Order: sequence, then structure tokens, then C-alpha cells
Amino acid sequence: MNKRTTSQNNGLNLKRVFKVWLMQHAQACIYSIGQIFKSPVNSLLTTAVVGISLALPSGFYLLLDNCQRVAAGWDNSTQISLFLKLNIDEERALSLADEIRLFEGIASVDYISRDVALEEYRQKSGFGDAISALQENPLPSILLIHPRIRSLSSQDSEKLMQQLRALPEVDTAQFDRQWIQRLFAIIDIVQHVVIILSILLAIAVLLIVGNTIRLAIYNRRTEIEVNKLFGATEAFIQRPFLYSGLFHGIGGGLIAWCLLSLSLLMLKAPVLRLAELYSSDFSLHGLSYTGLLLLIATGASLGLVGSWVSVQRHIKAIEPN
Amino acid sequence: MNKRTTSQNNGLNLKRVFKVWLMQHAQACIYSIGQIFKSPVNSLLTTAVVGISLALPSGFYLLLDNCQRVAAGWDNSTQISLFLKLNIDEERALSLADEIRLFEGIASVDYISRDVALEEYRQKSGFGDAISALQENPLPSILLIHPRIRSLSSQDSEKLMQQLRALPEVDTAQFDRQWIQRLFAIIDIVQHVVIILSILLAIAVLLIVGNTIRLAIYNRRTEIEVNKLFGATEAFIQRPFLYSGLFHGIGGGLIAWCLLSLSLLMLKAPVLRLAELYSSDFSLHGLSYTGLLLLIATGASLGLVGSWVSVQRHIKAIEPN
Amino acid sequence: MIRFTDVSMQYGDGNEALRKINLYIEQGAMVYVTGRSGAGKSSLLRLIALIERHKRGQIIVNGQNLERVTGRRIPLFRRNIGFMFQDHRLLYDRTVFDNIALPLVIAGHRYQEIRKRVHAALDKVSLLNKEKVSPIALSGGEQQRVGIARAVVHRPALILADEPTGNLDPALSWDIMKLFEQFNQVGVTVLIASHDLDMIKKMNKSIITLREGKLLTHIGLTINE
Amino acid sequence: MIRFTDVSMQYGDGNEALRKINLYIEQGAMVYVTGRSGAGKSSLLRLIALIERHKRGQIIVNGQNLERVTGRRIPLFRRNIGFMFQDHRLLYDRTVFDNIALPLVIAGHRYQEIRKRVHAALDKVSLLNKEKVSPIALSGGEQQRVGIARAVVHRPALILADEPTGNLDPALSWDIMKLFEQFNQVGVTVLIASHDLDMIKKMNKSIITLREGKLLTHIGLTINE
Ligand SMILES: Nc1ncnc2c1ncn2[C@@H]1O[C@H](COP(=O)(O)OP(=O)(O)OP(=O)(O)O)[C@@H](O)[C@H]1O
Ligand SMILES: Nc1ncnc2c1ncn2[C@@H]1O[C@H](COP(=O)(O)OP(=O)(O)OP(=O)(O)O)[C@@H](O)[C@H]1O
Ligand SMILES: [Mg+2]
Ligand SMILES: [Mg+2]
Repeated sequence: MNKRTTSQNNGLNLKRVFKVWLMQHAQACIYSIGQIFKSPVNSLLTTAVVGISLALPSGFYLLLDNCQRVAAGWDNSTQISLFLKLNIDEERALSLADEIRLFEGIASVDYISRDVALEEYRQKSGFGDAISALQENPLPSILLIHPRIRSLSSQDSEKLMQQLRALPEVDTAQFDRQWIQRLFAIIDIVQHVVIILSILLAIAVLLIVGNTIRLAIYNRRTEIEVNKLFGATEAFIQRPFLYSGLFHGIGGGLIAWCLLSLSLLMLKAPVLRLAELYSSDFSLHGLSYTGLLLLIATGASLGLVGSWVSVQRHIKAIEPN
Repeated sequence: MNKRTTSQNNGLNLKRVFKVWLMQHAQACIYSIGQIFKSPVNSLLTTAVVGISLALPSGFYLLLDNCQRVAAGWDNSTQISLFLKLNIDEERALSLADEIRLFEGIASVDYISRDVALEEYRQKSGFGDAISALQENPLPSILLIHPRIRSLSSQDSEKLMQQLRALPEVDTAQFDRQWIQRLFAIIDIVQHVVIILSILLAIAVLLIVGNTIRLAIYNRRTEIEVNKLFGATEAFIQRPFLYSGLFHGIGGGLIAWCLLSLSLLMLKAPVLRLAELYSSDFSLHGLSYTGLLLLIATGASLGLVGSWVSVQRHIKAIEPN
Repeated sequence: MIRFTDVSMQYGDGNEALRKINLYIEQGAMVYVTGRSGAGKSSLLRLIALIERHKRGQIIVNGQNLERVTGRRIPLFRRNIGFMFQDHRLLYDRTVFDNIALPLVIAGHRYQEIRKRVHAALDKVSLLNKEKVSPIALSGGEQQRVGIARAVVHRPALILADEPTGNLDPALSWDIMKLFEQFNQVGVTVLIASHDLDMIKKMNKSIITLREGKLLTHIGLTINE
Repeated sequence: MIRFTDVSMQYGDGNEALRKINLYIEQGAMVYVTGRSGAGKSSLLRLIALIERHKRGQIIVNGQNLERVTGRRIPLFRRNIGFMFQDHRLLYDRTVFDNIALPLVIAGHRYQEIRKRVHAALDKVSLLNKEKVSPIALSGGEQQRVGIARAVVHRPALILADEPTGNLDPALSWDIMKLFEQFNQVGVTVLIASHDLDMIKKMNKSIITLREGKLLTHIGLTINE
């Protein structure tokens, strides 16, 4: 016995060890694929559960992503209204606009003359008759300034506002700060919700895969015992379970992707209707290919981690008797 | 053998049969509770997964509910602005308001005099100086009409508008229809999302419970075989599994409730901040006790149905050999 | 009690385990079934307990034609049989007591009754001191005895025992056979599959011999085809 | 090859299965372990295969002190043992071929080699025609023979067989014992637990007898305490 063992050990050069290792990996992989196809319905069920659990956080990510796109649009539409003094004429106003264009953090400056302002106001307010009855235009001319918000911090914008207010031609400067605050408060809530849900669902995926593997381990208790009795290493025994966790995860990722695509399809119509109402050309952004890869990778790693934890906890506990 | 069987059958009067039935139910119930406490961690894991899957659709229900509350607030705040002709004096306006209060579908009517309107406008628009410089008040007096929206159909409101426009004192009547349409489009999307998610997650709960029970059945294959061999009826064999599905469902309901309460707690702060920004006294509405009961009932029935399906599919397949 | 008429039986894979068996066992008899490994002893017992169904021929057990015992009638039919398996089939997540109590629990007896009967059965196989342990903590022979206790605890009208003494030493085997004989003496029909020819001869009971699925001798008579 | 010095062993529940065992088995010997049900035969074999660990005393197997064989060393140690279980322990979701191939797969042999060896082993237990079926489709004795084939297929240096013939008729038992003898003749150490005293006597090999966990006779010598 002793002689055999040692001579065998000496005979095992590194190349052979690696070959055996590779072969056993292939065996475990094929074996767990076989197990999956042996009970396709049940494997599909588990994978579907994983898929649903993965689809949800990704769906929320998409939702948040789309919200931020919308918000970005709004960001650009935030503007500073510079009400000029009533005694500033058009020429002065236009040259002031040119000056302001050279300020830092300014995307564009539009001039609205007193007449245009009155006309717009008449249309929007609905006081048609009343305004027509006025002898004098009560409105000032306005410069609409679009800051380059993305590059503008809260401090910077404060500085800009002071700069603008200091101009001698300016009566008042208004910055629609409140709207931005509201927007950020809403996004804040959405982010809170998404984070909570993502954590919950990542836990759910781990639990589901872990639980499935756990029960699979218990189902194959005799197999594990017999394997251990004939000298199988821990790695050898764990391999098929890890592979099946991995496959469940990957399958779950794919199913999640299908679910997301389907949901997007179903949401397309109502979102389009909404966008029309806002006369916006906004359309839902789907998952990119990187997103698909990421989804599968996430599924795979959650599946692997879930089965790994389960395997660590439960295979050790099974000792032959 | 024959004699024994028949005499035994005759001896079983209805009362005894019922007693045995009750006793066996109690046994199955206690047995499955015992099974749960035998591996508390694993039971908790399964229950947690069910809980998460239940928490999500309920969370969305809550979200939708809160959205609708907010929307209801907006509904009430939608109003018809009735701009009176400039030559209508205060007395006439007030008596007109009284007249309108008697119309159908009107909740309240507020009078805003020309002076008040100008003052408000001055403050809101920021054209302080410009308006102060005016010699004449260009604004008409306004009647703000709050319709009882809940009872007002789209047709009714159209009729009301025509009625109001026909009044000789009225210059223009504005109804903020666009805003409502937008709101409903948004709610439509949210509802789509919630419905998709709820379906997905109800399926997930069924799958999870079904899968858990399936694997439990396979784990107890020998037990089922031996039971069948000693003359156990299908009902007898199924009972413990159905109970354990039920308990997982109920436990899941409870966990879902805890998760929801926790999430609400975490969302409280940002929502409050938002509400402050809108200077609204809105606060998150949590789950009522009926909601809790409903949650547990849903969990219980999903658990029962999931295990029932699983039991039907798999216990039949296990025949002694 | 048991009558086979031209019974043949195939397993799902076309394996013909029994061929044209004709036999008759009286109520209250004690009969041994012997034959080499794979001859069909277990298959014969399984047919009677409805674990397998026969394809051709007719089996009458206790006046009931087994072809008519289907669906919901199977459980009630089985409650009058005590089956002892070649591979024990004990439940390792329950105590010995619970294992033996199983047929009584299924029949819906009350606890006091169950306790009394289980203790009596444990006493008969000399395992009273192992009542509270799991069968996994028992030696092979002890497990076999638990299986025997479970097969007799509900006082069935028919006992089918498949190799009840395969893991027992000669002395203990003898005791177990005597135990079956006691049951037989109070009117229970007993059918035992065994390959322990020495002991079977010593017991001096009727013998059925199988060879490759065919009946070779029936209750002492050699069958000529 | 195997040396026990004052070995005692307890199961978790305080059950003392072996008490102060002293024995020595030479390399290449063939030894029977007998004793009544529950005497400790299986426990003795389990200690050698490291399925259970002893509490007191010292066990040397093949020059290795078993106390030092822990963790990662256990698998390699076990690969040189062929174990045959009292309760078969076959995997019912694999074919007979795959069951027997298991020790070779674990050791990482290539398919051609595995096929050759498994066929040789199947041939020795006369089950070549059952290669492709699941063990569930085999009779009790056939399963037992599959277990034996699995125990010898990887040509271990030590074979431990627990009641290898409990479900076999006398003629087949004899063949199996002769098979073990063949292995023994090419230098393999063989240790067989059995209660079939008649056959053990006929085989004319060394015998170890246990009684309630104590050594009663050792290789023919009665032990006096
Ligand atoms: N479930 C099954 N499916 C297919 N074939 C089977 C099955 N069970 C047994 N067989 C085959 O039927 C034949 C008879 O088997 P049976 O178990 O009745 O033999 P036995 O007399 O009990 O043998 P032993 O003494 O070895 O237990 C054998 O050839 C066996 O391979
Ligand atoms: N896993 C275990 N846990 C606790 N006690 C055990 C365990 N296995 C066996 N025993 C006890 O240890 C004693 C010896 O058991 P062992 O299995 O060694 O007997 P054996 O000689 O093989 O008997 P048999 O011929 O019946 O198989 C018995 O009293 C048995 O109840
Ligand atoms: Mg048999
Ligand atoms: Mg033993």
C-alpha cells in the first residue's frame, strides 16, 4: 500500500495533475448540465425565480436611468431670467447679452424684447382683453440665460448669480432653484427605493440559489457520502454543485433580460403617450449589450456565491457513517 | 383478513372517523412545525425569500396608493379660473359667486379682487418695480372655482365649462385639463409597472414555495414510499407538505410586513423633505391592519397553492418499489 | 388466502421476473420462498403487496382479485399486510419508536394504544433499550429487527418478510423465525423469502422454490413443465 | 498492516461499541470478523476506513498512525481501501457501470482504462449483462454484488467487506468468498465481517470474534481478560 501510494505520487508529474484536473472539471460541468436537462421543468423553475429576482433590480436601474435622462433634459431647461431695467433699450440689451456670453459656465443667452414678452404673456395668461386695454407695456425686456448646468456646482451658480445681479442694467435675476431642489428630492426618493429593493433582491437571489443548492445537496447526500468514502477530495465533490449554481445564475440572467425586454415593450406605448403630452421626443432607453453582459455576469456571480456558501455550509456537514 | 377489514369498517362510525381525521391533522401540523424548527436557519431562508417576494408587490401597492393620494390632492387643487370682465365690480362678482355655488358639481368658489390679484402677481412674478410703475391695474378680478372632481366626469366638466363661459360677466374660463392628462398618463405608467411586477412576483412566490416543497418532497422520498407501503392515503401523505407550504406563506407574509415597515421608516425622511419643499402636509401612508391581514392571507394562499401544485405533481410520481 | 393463476410479470425494461406462476397458500399457513439471487423471490412478494402489478394471469389475495384493487382501495388493502423489506427502509430522521409506530399512526390509533403496541413489538425483537435512538445508530442486524417489529406491530392478517435474517447471526435468526412462528400460530399467514436453506429445513415448513422466474417446487412438490 | 493497541471507541451518544481492542493483521492476510448482531464488527471496519474515529488507543494502518490522518490526508488514505457496505449504498440515479466506475473517476483515470477495469470487475461478480441498468432494477443479491465490484475495481491494497454475502444464497456466497480469496492471493489484505459461521469454517482462514465490543478470540486464540 505504502509503496503503491508513493510510486503513484512520484509518477504524477505536474502535467498529468493538470490534465486530470481539467478532465474532472469537464466531467463536473457536463454532469451538472446533464442534471439540469434531466429535470428541465424544475431547473427552469429555479432559474425563473432567479431571473425574476434579477430582473427587478435591473428594471429599477433602467427606471432610474431613464428618470435621470429626463431630469438631465430638465436640467438643461433650467434657466436664469434676467429682468432688465425698464429704461434699457434693445441695443444696450443685445450688447449686454454678448458680454454675458463670455462669462464662465454660460451655454447660451437669448434676448426677449418688451413687446415679445407682452405678447407671450398675453397668450399664456389668458388676460387677452385686459392686456390689450393697457396703454403702456408694463413688462421689462428679458435675457434668458442657460447655464452649462452639468459643469456648474451649487457654489459656482451662486457666484454666477451675484455676478449677474451686480450688472448695472439688471433689475432682478431669477434662478429656478426651487424646481431643481424638488427634482433632486424626488430622485433622492427614487434612489432610496431602488437601493433598498436592489439589496433585498440581491439577497433574494443569494437565498434562492443557496437554498436550491442546499436542497440539491441534501438530495444527493448518499452520493456525497459514497464519494467521500472512496477518497474524493472536497473540491471534487463541490464542483458539480458550483457549476449548477453558476448555470442557474447565468440562466437567471438570460431570463431577466427577456423579462426586461418584454416589460419595456409593454411600457413603450404609455410612455410614448406621455412624451407626446409633454411634446417631448423622449423614448425609453433599453438595456445595452454591455448591460446584458453585466446582467449575466451578475447572475453568474450571485449564483456562484450562493452555491459556494451553501456548499461550504452543508457539504462539510455530510460525513459518511 | 376480510372479516377484520369489514368489522373494522363497520366499527368506524362517523364520529370516530372525524376524530381520527382531526387528530391526524393536528399530527401533520405539529410535525411540520417540528420540521421547521429542526432546521430553523433553512426554514428562515425559504421564508425570507417568500417574504421578499411578497414585500415587493405590496410595496408597489403602497407606492401606488400614496401616488394616488397625492394625485387626489392635486385633483382637488385643480380649479377653474374665471376671469371676469374688467367692468364688473366687487358686488356683482360676489353675487355671481353665490349663483355659481348653486351649480352642480361645484365644491367651492373663491373671489379674488383686482387689487389682490395684482398684489399676488407682483409677488410671484418678480416684476416688482415694473408693476409698481403702472398707473392702472391691468388685471381682472377672478373667481376660483373648485369643482367636485371625484364626481365629475370628463363630459360633465365640459358641460360645466360651457355653462360658465356662457355667463355674461365672464371674459374667459380656464380649466387646467392638460395637467390632469399628464397626471393620468404618469399614473397609467406606474400602474402598468406595478401590474407587471405584481404578476412577476406572485409567480415568483408560487415558484419559490413550489420549488421548496418539491425539493422537500424529494428529500422525503423514502418516507413517502414507506408511508404508502403501510397503507397511508394520499391525503395523509400530503398533509404535512401542505401545512409546511402554508406556514412558509404565513411566515413570508409576516416578513414582508416587517420589510415594508422598515422601508417606510427609511423613506420617511426624504419624503418629508420633499413634502416640505412643496409645503404640503403629505406623509407616507403605511399598511393598515387590514393590509397586514391581507398580506398574511395572500402569503398563506400562495404558499398553499404552491405546495398543493407541487404535491400533486410530485407525490403521485413517487411509488414504492 | 393467496392464489396465483398463470401469473407472469415483467419489469418496465422488459425484464421478465416471473413466468406463469401457479400457486396456492392457505389462510394461516407459514411458507418459505427460496431460490437463487435474482430468481424472483422479492418480485413475488411485491406482487402480493401491490408494489408491482402483474401483466398476465390472476392473483387473488384474501378473496380480492388484485386487478380490481386500484386507486383509493390500495391503502386500505395494504393496511392488512405487514411488509419487511430486504433493504430495511427505515426512516433515519425519526426514532426507532416512531419508525415502528408508523403503521399505527397511519391507521389513526391513539397514543396510549400506539405506545403499548410498539413496546410489545420492541420487546419481541429484544430492542427495548434502543427505543429512543435513531436507526442510524443501530447495527445492521438491529436495523433489520426494527424492520421486523414495524411489519408486525399493527397485527396484520398477512406478513410478507423479504430476507428477514440476512444480517443476523444463526442464533438470532432462529429467534426471529420462532417469532414469526408465534404470529403464525395465532392465525396470521406468513410468507418469508429467504436463502438460508439450513434454517428453512430446520423450521420444517412448506417451501416454494423459484428458478429464473419459474416455479420449481411448490409446497414440497416438484413442478414439471 | 493493521495494528490496534488498546483501542476503545464510543459513538456520540456514549454507546461504547469497542473496548480495549488489541489485534494485529499482517500484510496480505485474509481475516474474518464475526460476532453477534451489535457486537461491533461494522464499527471495527469503520475505524479502519476512518468513517469513525477512535477515542483511546492507537491504530496503525499500513505504517500510518490514524490519529495523524486528518483533513486533506483522508481522501488519499481512503483511495487505497475498497469498502463494501452492509447496506450496499449504491447510487440509484446512475447505471451499474457508473456506480462501479466511481472510485476510478475519483482517482482521475481516463475513460478507456475505466471501461476495461469496470468490465473486468462486473465479469467477476457475473453481472456483465446488467451493466447499463440502474441498481434499482436489481435484486437484493445483485445489488450486493455490484457493491463488491465497486470495492475491488480500483485494486486497493486493503479490502474491507461488511457482510458481503448477507443477501446471497450459499452457492453464490461461496463464489464471492473465492473471489476475495483470489484478490488475497495477489497480495491484497482482506478483512471480512460476516456471521455465516458455516462458510467461515469452510474457508479455513483466520477469525477474529467480538462480543459486546470486546475481543473474544483473535486469529484462533481465545483472549482471557
Ligand atoms: N425494479 C426492477 N426493474 C427491473 N428489473 C428488476 C427490478 N427488480 C428486480 N428486477 C430483476 O428481476 C429479477 C428478479 O428479481 P428479484 O428481486 O425478484 O430477485 P430475488 O429472488 O429477490 O433475488 P435476491 O435473493 O438477490 O434478492 C432479477 O433479474 C432482477 O434483476
Ligand atoms: N452510528 C451509531 N451511533 C451510535 N451507536 C451505534 C452506531 N452504529 C452502531 N452503534 C451501536 O454500536 C454497537 C455495535 O454496532 P456495529 O454496527 O458495530 O455492530 P455489528 O457487529 O456490525 O452488528 P450487525 O451484525 O448487526 O451488523 C451496537 O450496539 C449499535 O447499536
Ligand atoms: Mg430479493
Ligand atoms: Mg454490522
